Amino acid sequence: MSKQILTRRDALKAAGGTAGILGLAGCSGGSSEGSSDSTETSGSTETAGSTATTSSSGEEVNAAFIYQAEVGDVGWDRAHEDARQIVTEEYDWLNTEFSEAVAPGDVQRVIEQYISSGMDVIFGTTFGYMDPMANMAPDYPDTIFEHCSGFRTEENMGRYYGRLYQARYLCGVAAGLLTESNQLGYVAAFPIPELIRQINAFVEGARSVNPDVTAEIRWTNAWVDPPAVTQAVNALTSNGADVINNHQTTTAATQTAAENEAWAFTYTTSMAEAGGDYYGNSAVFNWEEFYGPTLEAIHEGAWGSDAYWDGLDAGVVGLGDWGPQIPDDVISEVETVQEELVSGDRTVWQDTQFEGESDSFLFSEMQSYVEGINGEVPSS
Amino acid sequence: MPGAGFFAGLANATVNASTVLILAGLGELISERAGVLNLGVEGMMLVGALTGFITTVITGNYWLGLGVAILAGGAMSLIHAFLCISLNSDQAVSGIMLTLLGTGLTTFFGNSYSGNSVSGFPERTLPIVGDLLVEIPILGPALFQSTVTDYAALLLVPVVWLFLYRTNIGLELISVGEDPETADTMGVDVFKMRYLAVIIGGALAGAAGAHLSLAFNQIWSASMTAGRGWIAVALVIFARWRPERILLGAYLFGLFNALQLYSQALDFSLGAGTPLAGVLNPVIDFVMNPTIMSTYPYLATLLVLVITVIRAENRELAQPSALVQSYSRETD
Amino acid sequence: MSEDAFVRLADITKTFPGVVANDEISMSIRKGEIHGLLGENGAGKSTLMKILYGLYSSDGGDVWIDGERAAIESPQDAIDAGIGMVHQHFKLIPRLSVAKNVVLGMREPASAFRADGDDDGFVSSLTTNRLVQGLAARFTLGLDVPEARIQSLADDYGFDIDVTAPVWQLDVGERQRVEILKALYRDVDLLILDEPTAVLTPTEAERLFETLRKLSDQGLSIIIITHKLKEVKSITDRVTVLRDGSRIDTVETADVSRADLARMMVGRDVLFQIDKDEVTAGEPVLKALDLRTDDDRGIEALSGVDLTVHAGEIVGIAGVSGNGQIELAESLVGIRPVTDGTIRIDGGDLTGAPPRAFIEHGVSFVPEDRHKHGCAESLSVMHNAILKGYTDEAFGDGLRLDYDASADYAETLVENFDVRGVSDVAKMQAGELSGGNLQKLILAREMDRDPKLLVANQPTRGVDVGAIEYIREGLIEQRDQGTGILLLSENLDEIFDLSDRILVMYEGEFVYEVTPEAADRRRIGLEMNGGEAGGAEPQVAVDGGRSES
Amino acid sequence: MQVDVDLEARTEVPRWMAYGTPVFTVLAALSVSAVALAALDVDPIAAYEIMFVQTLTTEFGLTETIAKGVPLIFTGLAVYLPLKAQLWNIGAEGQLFIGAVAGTWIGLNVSLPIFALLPLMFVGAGVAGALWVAIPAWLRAKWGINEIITTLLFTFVAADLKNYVVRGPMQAPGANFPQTAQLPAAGQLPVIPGIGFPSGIVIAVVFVALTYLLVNHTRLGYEITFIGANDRAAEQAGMSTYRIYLFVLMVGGAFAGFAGISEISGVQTRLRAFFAPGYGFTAIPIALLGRNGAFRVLLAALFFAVIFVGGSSLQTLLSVPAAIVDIIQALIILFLITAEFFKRYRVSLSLERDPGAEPRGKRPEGEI
Repeated sequence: MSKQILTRRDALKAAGGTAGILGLAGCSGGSSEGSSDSTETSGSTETAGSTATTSSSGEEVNAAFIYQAEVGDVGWDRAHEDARQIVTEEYDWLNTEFSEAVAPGDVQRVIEQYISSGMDVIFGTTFGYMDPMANMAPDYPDTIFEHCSGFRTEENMGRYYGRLYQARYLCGVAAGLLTESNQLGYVAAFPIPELIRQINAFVEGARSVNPDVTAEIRWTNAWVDPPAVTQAVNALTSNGADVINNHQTTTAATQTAAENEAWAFTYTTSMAEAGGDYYGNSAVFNWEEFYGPTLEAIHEGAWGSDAYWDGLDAGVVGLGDWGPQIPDDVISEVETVQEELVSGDRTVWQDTQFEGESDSFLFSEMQSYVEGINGEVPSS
Repeated sequence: MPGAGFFAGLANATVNASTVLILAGLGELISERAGVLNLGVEGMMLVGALTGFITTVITGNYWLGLGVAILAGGAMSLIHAFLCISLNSDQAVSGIMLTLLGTGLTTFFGNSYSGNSVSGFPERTLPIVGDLLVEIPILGPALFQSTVTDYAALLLVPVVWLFLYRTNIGLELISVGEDPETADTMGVDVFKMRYLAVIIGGALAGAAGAHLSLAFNQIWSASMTAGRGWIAVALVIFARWRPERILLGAYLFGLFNALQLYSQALDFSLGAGTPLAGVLNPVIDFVMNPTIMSTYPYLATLLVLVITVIRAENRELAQPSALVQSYSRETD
Repeated sequence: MSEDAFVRLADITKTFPGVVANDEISMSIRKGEIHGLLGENGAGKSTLMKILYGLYSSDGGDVWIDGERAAIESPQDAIDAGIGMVHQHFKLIPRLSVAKNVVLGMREPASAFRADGDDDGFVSSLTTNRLVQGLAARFTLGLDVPEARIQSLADDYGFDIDVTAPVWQLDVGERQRVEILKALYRDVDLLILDEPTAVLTPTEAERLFETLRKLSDQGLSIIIITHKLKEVKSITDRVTVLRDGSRIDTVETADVSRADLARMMVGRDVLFQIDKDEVTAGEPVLKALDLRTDDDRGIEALSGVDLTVHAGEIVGIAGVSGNGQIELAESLVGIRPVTDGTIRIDGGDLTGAPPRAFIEHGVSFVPEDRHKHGCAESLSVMHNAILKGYTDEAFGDGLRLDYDASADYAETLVENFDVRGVSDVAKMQAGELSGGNLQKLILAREMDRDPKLLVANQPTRGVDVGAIEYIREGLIEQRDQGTGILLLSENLDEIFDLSDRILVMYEGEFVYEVTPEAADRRRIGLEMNGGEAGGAEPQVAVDGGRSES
Repeated sequence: MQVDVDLEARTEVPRWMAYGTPVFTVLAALSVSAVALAALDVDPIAAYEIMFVQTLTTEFGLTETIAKGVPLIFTGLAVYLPLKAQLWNIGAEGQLFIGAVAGTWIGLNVSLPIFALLPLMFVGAGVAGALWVAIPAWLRAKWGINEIITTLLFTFVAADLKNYVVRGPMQAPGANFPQTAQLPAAGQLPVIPGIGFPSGIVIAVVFVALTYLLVNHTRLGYEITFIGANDRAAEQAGMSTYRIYLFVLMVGGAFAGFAGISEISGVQTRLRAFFAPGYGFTAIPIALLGRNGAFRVLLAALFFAVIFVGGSSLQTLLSVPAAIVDIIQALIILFLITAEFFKRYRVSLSLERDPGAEPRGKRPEGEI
């Protein structure tokens, strides 16, 4: 991971604010998976040009980050926290604070406290903060709100997310090449669009290089329940799966997969340590690729409310370090596919029922499996 | 349709899921048999899981890790014992707050360990006869290809039974849970016995936690017990305070827990031509929905409890008479 | 003090907040004597014995055993010193077997580790090793040898007890025998019995006395706490009388009369004579026909009982405890479902009706166990006073309960029925009242409603003299006002004193009916035991229970 | 020679002690916590100033405390009332979920003006919460099956059911996010005009008062109290434990349902799949600390609210990790429950041979 961060940070320095501006252009890049219709949903306004002037150029910027869970060493909040630390070190005009374990019902209070203590920008990193933030934004026009993973925006509230499914697709490519049984397993938490999108992308990636691959999904009904994950992995490998992917913020899946001699892929942060010899890779967020440019734009007084959903091309998602036993030809194949995705020669959803669907559909409405996945998305 | 492999997997998952419940449940049972309710099991399990894990990371010795976890669980329960036995504080409040304390402490100190993994207790077969036993269809690998902690949990069921019903300490322990005043007049040291029981309970909760972080998962993750401490408390009532029924309850719970994960691959929906398919399929979909299925372990436990209680003859004799009652000679 | 004193108490003082329970009390117990400790409730008898048994520690004074000062700070110390105690409220654990109750605290090891194992050599040297012995005492439990010994002790004293049965299956008399076995098993030199006959029938009491005589013949010293003069006279060698926490005197029993003892005990001449007018019984208020019901274990306890109680009469039910009295009382007030038969109260059929219906039809109930069934000890006197009447209009209209009116009512009850020690009816917990005063409160509550039928089960058990007098007079007075009273008592004197008719109950049936005037105590004693001779001496002397206090 | 602890029961609790001891024990807890804070380079004085003084003296702090207090008061009552009858409602959290689901459903599907819709939502939530606990209540009343285990197991079931409906039947149309649509304005509890406090507090206080009246001034309350003190004696007096057990648990369930809908309607504005505030569990210590009266439940709930809000401020303003805040909260309560002990006993340490750790106090049976 460290190697990649260094390169990204070098690039960040070199590009200066430009990367941010590019990033904000977001959906118009060649990387965009969906057709370029508006990602507008639920009547949110997307005035990419409107700027809320908070801190004029050269002044200090105070930014608060609010996480739903406690920041552990792995997982969703860790990825944001890592990025916060990177940007805090990067910019001497930047001061940051963070709060963890803030439930959606409590976030309004925390934000009010941050605002009254002089914060210029609030980053809220969980879906549940969307309503409180969107409701508060009009009342605090001098504060910039940035919300991760939701769909509402306001004049002074932007939203951002990363196309992690693209990185999942790359993991899928590796999985398709690595599997001998042609059976993949995927331990998932809850059947919501975000997870279904990543599952589909992973299986699509595998089938792009190995059409015989099938996959099974296990829903654990918990974000964190290591024993349940272990049980699910056991169930999958006993059914013949020899590559496991995972969507719970614990290292239990990679570790159990290794015990069962199955390749393990995971997400949000690199988990190479737990996986040992059977570790494949991780679809990771590099949020500093968003936070850096965004904070610079704020610093320059050039921030505007936006819907940011970038992917591999912007570097905001990517792969972590490869496991020690992954063959070089697999790695090089994945790198080739990555270049194709970035250049637009290949898209994740080509030849699936989702080809040509809008970003809005991909983001919030995907509710079925692509071919090759046993069973159906649990109906509810 | 499911084959032998499915059932073997299910059996294995059942046994695996039950160990933590057996350990924590037996601990809680001992504590309650002496009259002290301990709702801090969840917190003590977490403390055991983390301290065992850190010890193993540092020393590389998982036996040492297990030992430290047991000590840590015992130390944690000592707070409970002091508050409830010596100070007569409210047992329920103390327990719940110790769970909060344990969660907070482990989240804070475990933060930098949550990405690590250790090589903990390996799965082994028993010496000499082990290879034969593993050959038993379906149940063989589930029961006889396990970690030391799994074997220990199984072994503890008869050990606790013998301890409670066939030793003097056990007799005295039960007596202080039934009627501390009488025990006192018979020369039994009520305080010592209750302390002993609570500490054993905490130590076993610590061991249950260490089983998770050193044998079952071999990782540390904040709140990794995910409510199993509460299930252990419920199991004791389910077991009507008898150790052998803890095993039954843990297996029942483990089975339905495993079923939820294992049955997801099965498709029970009726073909388009089957009569009533249109009506039944939504029902089947609902019943087989993973979220709905995750309620089954609780419902099954409840159902069996209700049936056994309704059919039991001496309902009142099940619970230790002096459970939750504090004692001091002054209340004579 | 006598030189052959085995146990000597010297200047024992004990104070509780506001009360000097023992004021420099000295007494001595000789080897092999039966020593009565006589006094009214509250005289300090139990406190003194609890100090000797290590349950309380004294504020001053010493205990000497065999000429050495003994530091008894816990029951274990007392046990080690050879002292055993049979408490008034049995110290038994119902869930455990007789044998386990007996050996509890003794740490009997498994037979392989017993010091008296007869095989010698290596195995024996191993098992007699101190460490092994210590471990075995803790981590094994041998019941074979103890069970055999308990059984033989039981046989020696004629106790018919299954040592493997759980105690909850035993009746009161059997439980007391287990208590005695507990002491005997520990080879005590001194046995203290706290009001041992309170729960026994006359026959059982006599059996107990025989046992005690046998024990004293074998050299055991025995202290009996009692307030029954008759018992003192019939069993003790010497007696120490306490009054208001002080020792009045210690005398040879043979040298004093009952009247002397009564005067020493109460401090005045006691005249306890109930003036009972002849009353002609009125209409039947209770008619029960062919009543059948089960006990808590599901075994039939009432096997077809016919019973009629008329207005203005007291029907006394005599019988050995455990012959269906509790079940009878409970089914007549609606709290135990009957399996067969009918119950008519004041003409209305109440068979199968809920307790409230019985209360509304004018049935009052004084339960046997006032703590468990008669009151809520943690609630105030006021709360307990309105238990039966809280639905009356006098205590508020609609949903509302008027606690001011309730408090006033409670004050009235307390005053009218002479319930002592109540400062504030709304604050004082019922559990803080003494046994006698609590019973008076319960009786006040039940009688103040002017019931048609009053079912009173053991109304004077464990109650001090003054209160007994008061309660008995109250019952008579109630009868005179036309209430039909069903009196269940194991105290035969009480039955004789109060009843207009006597019924003897045995194994769930009435086996004998008689009027007190025509009654032969010997016959009644026999009928209570199923009509067999069984060596039942008429232990109640002809001059009856009048002089009990 | 050894150190002996001599305990003496107090016959009367001195006035200064009744109030002083809780304060003293909380101070002791804060002193212990101060060590942890100092180790984290946080000035404990500043921390406690933020945690308590700022929370209790600023309009913001008071408003937030009351907002947090509302559901805690309701769940506190949900545990308190059954506890009066000696029943343990460990499952208030589950009843809260079900109440939230039902109330939200009404808010989303019934079109009425605010003065009709809000009461209807509360009624619906209350009924749902009551019905959810009806089975455990019936099992307890009819068969004597331990309500601790049944209400706890039902809570796990309720959590899954809530997650299920929020992702399925009640999911907001259009997008597949695990949440319901937002409640219409008519379904959202307004703030009290002028002072800006959440109006839920008014409802909560009303129900505290009603509970007080029920327990302390009605025949039903008398029956509840008596059954709680001695169920057997109560049955002999003609009270129906069956009816009372059903009543207290179901009313408790209704209170928990109110907690659920007051939180959704007043704070969250929509139900999310992962809504799990934990108020139902916090209610247990609240009810125990406040078991001497409904108004004490109110105070205990507000005390917990202060700790939560103040603890959260510690994090935002001083960067104290969330886990440390949890630890401080746990320590405060653990120390607080020792206060009872020191109120009841006089403890003296002696360095001589103790005449016997002799507990005096309650007079033995038979003493006048």
